[in-house]
Amino acid sequence: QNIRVAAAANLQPVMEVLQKDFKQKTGITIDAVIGSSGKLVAQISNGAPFDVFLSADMSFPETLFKNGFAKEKPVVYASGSLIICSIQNIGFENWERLLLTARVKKIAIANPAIAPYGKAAEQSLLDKGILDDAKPKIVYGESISQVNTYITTGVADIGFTTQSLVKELGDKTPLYYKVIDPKAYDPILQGIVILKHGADNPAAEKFYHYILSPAAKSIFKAYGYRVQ
Amino acid sequence: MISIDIEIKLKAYHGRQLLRIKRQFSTGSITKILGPSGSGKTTLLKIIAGLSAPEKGKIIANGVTWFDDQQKINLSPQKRNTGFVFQNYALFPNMTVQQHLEYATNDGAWIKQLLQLGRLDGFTDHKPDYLSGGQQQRLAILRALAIKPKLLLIDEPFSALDSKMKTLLMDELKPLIKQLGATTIIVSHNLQELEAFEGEIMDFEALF
Amino acid sequence: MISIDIEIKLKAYHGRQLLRIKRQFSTGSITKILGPSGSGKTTLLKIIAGLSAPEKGKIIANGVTWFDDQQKINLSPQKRNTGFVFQNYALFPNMTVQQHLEYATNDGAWIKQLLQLGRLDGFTDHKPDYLSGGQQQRLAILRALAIKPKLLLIDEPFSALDSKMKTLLMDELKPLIKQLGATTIIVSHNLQELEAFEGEIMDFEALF
Amino acid sequence: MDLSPIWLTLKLAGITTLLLLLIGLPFAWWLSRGRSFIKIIFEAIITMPLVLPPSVLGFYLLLAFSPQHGLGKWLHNTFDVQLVFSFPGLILASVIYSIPFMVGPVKSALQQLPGSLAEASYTMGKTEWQTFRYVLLPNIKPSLLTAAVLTFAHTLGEFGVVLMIGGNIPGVTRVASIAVYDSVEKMDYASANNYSLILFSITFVLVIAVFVFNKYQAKGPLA
Amino acid sequence: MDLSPIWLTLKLAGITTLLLLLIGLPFAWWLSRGRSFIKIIFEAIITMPLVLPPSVLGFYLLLAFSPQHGLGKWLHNTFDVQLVFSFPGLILASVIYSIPFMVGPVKSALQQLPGSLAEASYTMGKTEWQTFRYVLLPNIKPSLLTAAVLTFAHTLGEFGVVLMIGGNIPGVTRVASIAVYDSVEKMDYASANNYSLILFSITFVLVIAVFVFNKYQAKGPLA
Ligand SMILES: Nc1ncnc2c1ncn2[C@@H]1O[C@H](COP(=O)(O)OP(=O)(O)OP(=O)(O)O)[C@@H](O)[C@H]1O
Ligand SMILES: Nc1ncnc2c1ncn2[C@@H]1O[C@H](COP(=O)(O)OP(=O)(O)OP(=O)(O)O)[C@@H](O)[C@H]1O
Ligand code: MOO
Ligand SMILES: [Mg+2]
Ligand SMILES: [Mg+2]
Repeated sequence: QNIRVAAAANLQPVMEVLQKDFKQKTGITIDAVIGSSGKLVAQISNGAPFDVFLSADMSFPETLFKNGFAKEKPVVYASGSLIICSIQNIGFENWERLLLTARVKKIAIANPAIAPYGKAAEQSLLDKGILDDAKPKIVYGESISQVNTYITTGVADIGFTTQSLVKELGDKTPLYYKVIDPKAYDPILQGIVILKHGADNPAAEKFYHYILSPAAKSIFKAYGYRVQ
Repeated sequence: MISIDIEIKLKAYHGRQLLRIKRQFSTGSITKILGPSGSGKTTLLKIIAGLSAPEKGKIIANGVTWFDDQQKINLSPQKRNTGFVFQNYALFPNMTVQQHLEYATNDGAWIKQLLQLGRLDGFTDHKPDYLSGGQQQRLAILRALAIKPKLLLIDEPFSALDSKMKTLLMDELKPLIKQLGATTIIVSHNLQELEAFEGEIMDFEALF
Repeated sequence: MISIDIEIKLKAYHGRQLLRIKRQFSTGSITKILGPSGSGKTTLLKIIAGLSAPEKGKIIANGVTWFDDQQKINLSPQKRNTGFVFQNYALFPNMTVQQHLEYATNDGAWIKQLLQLGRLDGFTDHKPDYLSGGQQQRLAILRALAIKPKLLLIDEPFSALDSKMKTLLMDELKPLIKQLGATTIIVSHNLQELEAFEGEIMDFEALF
Repeated sequence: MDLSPIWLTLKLAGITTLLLLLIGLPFAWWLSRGRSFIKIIFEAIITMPLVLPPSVLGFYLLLAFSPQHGLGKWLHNTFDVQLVFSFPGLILASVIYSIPFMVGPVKSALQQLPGSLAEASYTMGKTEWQTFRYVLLPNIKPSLLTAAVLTFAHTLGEFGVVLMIGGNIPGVTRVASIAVYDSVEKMDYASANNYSLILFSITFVLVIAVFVFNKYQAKGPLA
Repeated sequence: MDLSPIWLTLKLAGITTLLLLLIGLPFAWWLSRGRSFIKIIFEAIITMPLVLPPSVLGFYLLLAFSPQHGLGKWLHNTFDVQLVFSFPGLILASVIYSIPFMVGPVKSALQQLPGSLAEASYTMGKTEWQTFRYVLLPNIKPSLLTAAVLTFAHTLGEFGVVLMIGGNIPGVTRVASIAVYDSVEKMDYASANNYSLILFSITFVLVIAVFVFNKYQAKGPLA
């Protein structure tokens, strides 16, 4: 028994753990398709055969529901937390000033149009009043995953990404980071929906309930998400 | 008997030239075509074989209309049963000597006879690339004979052969052509070369 | 004077054949090379011009060593100043008749003289594709003469020419060769063709 | 490491190459015979996938195949066939994507054969098909092989189109090139490296094999 | 609509084509003369970008260009040059990506010229360079043009590599193929369609122009 889950890229580290735990509990295998929330919505709208969608915001799944691609209105399963990080230890105490120094050549953020984490990053820069000055240094990742690639390979000096990356890398790769003040950006409320393709699939239903269960919530929490 | 009455347009650098050819070739006869380079000799042979079409006119062979621009008749080369020896030989690079002849005919005894005629019996498993220029030319002649054609068109038949081989081949070719009863047209720009063949001469120079 | 003493390996289907050639060509002489197709005539000319190398031996021209396998000398074709008429002409498709000769020499008067000799003065702006076979062959001969070579190597010079043109050209070529004082080697498989040239005969058949 | 992307890729490339042999050879033959305006247009059209951005090609295929409108909707409603995010869709896209690799070389090779070969065969009473089968095809074997191998290898490397209409579904549309991209995004560089090495090796061996084979062919028994 | 991706793409394709004319012609010439083992290997290597997944190529370029290690670090420290996320990096990647399109056709064309052309020129005392310049190059003009146009058009369509190392920076690395992909992901199909149409038109006109020119060339003044 398999279900296909489309998951926003920020969930990539945590998905592997959820997959294992869910498989252990129910015997159901999850094929995860990872991408930016917006890209996944575009694919679903063109007929991609996904059963459940875990977004990085509420508005993408709401659009799907409005257009008849989702079974019900989305509900929040976690809220995400944005960090600024680097593989170089350059100190983030005054990161808004650091970004404008010559030390930092490239700043990676996710494409704000399709990745909610990218949007949050842009809001944070705006909040600090340095968006325009930083713009020439910004490179855009297709999703938060590509931003992670740019950060960990060091091709970008600094990037804005999800806190779950820190846990993922653990002690393997030293990562220097600072959690961005949540007041600097709109809350990243992440929503889940069962899609039309999975509407009659009891396994999809099971997974949906699992994600909202305390077991899943504690995993999310361990990866830096806030849960109710 | 083959009767030809056609107009050919030859393409040349300074415009086009119109050539009118009207002639009858009686069955079993040999005609030698002479003429300078570029005068249209090869073109005429191709038109007779059905490989190109003249501008205007008629070609009638033994009562069958092969070409008629007014009736819009143009019999395909496959149906004309002409043996054609190409100026550049047009041998098949993928086939051995033996396979060339087998592609043309199923008659094994006939193939043997041809191989002896062309002194190629020692080369049956050679492909064209590994034949000398003279051997290639002989294979081209044999292949044309293999289909036992009623009309034999030979373009520059001996240019690659040294004189000894030339005499030898001509002596053997003559009785064979007679035996097949084939009407034959041979093209050359070297009159000496065709001395051994008795027959009429058609000189293209006169047409200009 | 050119003295040659070489061994050539010819590639043939059933193994390799070794050819030993030892001969002297005195300055200004004309030598006619005869021999069956595939016997190595073209190969010899290319070796003399420096376009391929023999297996072993020496070539010495007027005291200068052109080739010596033991001393590892192999003078480049550029330095041998030989006029070469290729069997397939090797004309440059991108150049007109005039440009061919200009590529070879800067001497305008000499170009004019050559064009008249080859009856090509009416075709100076034609590219090879728009010349007849015979005209192409004549251009190949003119181009080889254009560099005023001391050694002239001509491969199958008249095969594409009709008899009238052949006689005409030969009659004009002879005094020119004499005037240049060029040592000449002419290849043909048709002895008749070279009758007009006086000179020694080198028969490849004897080498086998 | 999960080897299914490699198998999937080999399967896709194999099927595509077979289909293109069936479609491409007759088409190349037709194109090789004479030049007319309509042939120039056709030739230009099949050359397009060679030079168009894969994302453009993928975009138009997405529009055409999407069950939301047009062709895709009709296919979906009538036959319940869906071409986006499905293996058959990838095959169709690959055929379109790789067609110039099959048709181009074969057409050029056929054109470079002297016209007199076919003419000689016709005077011997052979049909066009016999001539194609026994005279023309055997004499372009090296080009045919080159074309087949390049088609295969080019399909191995398909990326942009699959990214657009494939959707990275494990075992269905996650081919090797996508798996590499995906592994890089997951920061699983070891896997990305392994997939890349496997693809690189297959491609390299294929390309070398063709060159050596063609060299051997060109030289023939004298070696 | 923002036209900067189109201009950027045209600039990238133009520079790449020019560079490849400079590098590719001598290289093709070298490859065309005789066959040795080393040449087969070189030929196989430059054929690789034709058949390798762009994502694989992009992955290796990302690793090579990273200022953290190896080549990228050296370039960064010595010349303060950064090749990821920069236009020069795209140019270098494009040159690698498109090299087989320039070298392949030119090499084949040079090989198909009869060897006696060069030989004739040598006996006339001309150097190799004179021979290449005045005899060989002018006689492969149609292939040269085809190669240049295909190189240009193929660079127009570069996608996977840029997606990997470009960073989608407007005006710097956001070329047209990326703009199409980006628009589709945003479900901004109108923009995707416009970009695609412009690219399609340019490509189509180029390809047709080459075919018509070559047809004219092949036929010559007799028409
Ligand atoms: N395919 C073609 N396209 C255009 N012109 C052609 C074609 N074939 C031949 N010609 C022209 O038609 C004329 C006659 O050519 P043809 O080959 O019949 O001459 P030929 O008498 O056989 O000469 P040769 O003795 O050189 O073989 C020539 O001027 C030639 O340039
Ligand atoms: N490039 C080559 N590679 C291999 N073998 C060759 C090559 N060129 C010539 N040969 C072989 O060398 C032998 C001599 O060839 P060559 O061209 O010198 O003969 P030829 O006397 O000029 O014949 P023809 O009268 O046909 O021109 C032939 O058996 C030929 O097959
Ligand atoms: O997880 Mo996202 O949708 O790339 O911000
Ligand atoms: Mg002729
Ligand atoms: Mg010869």
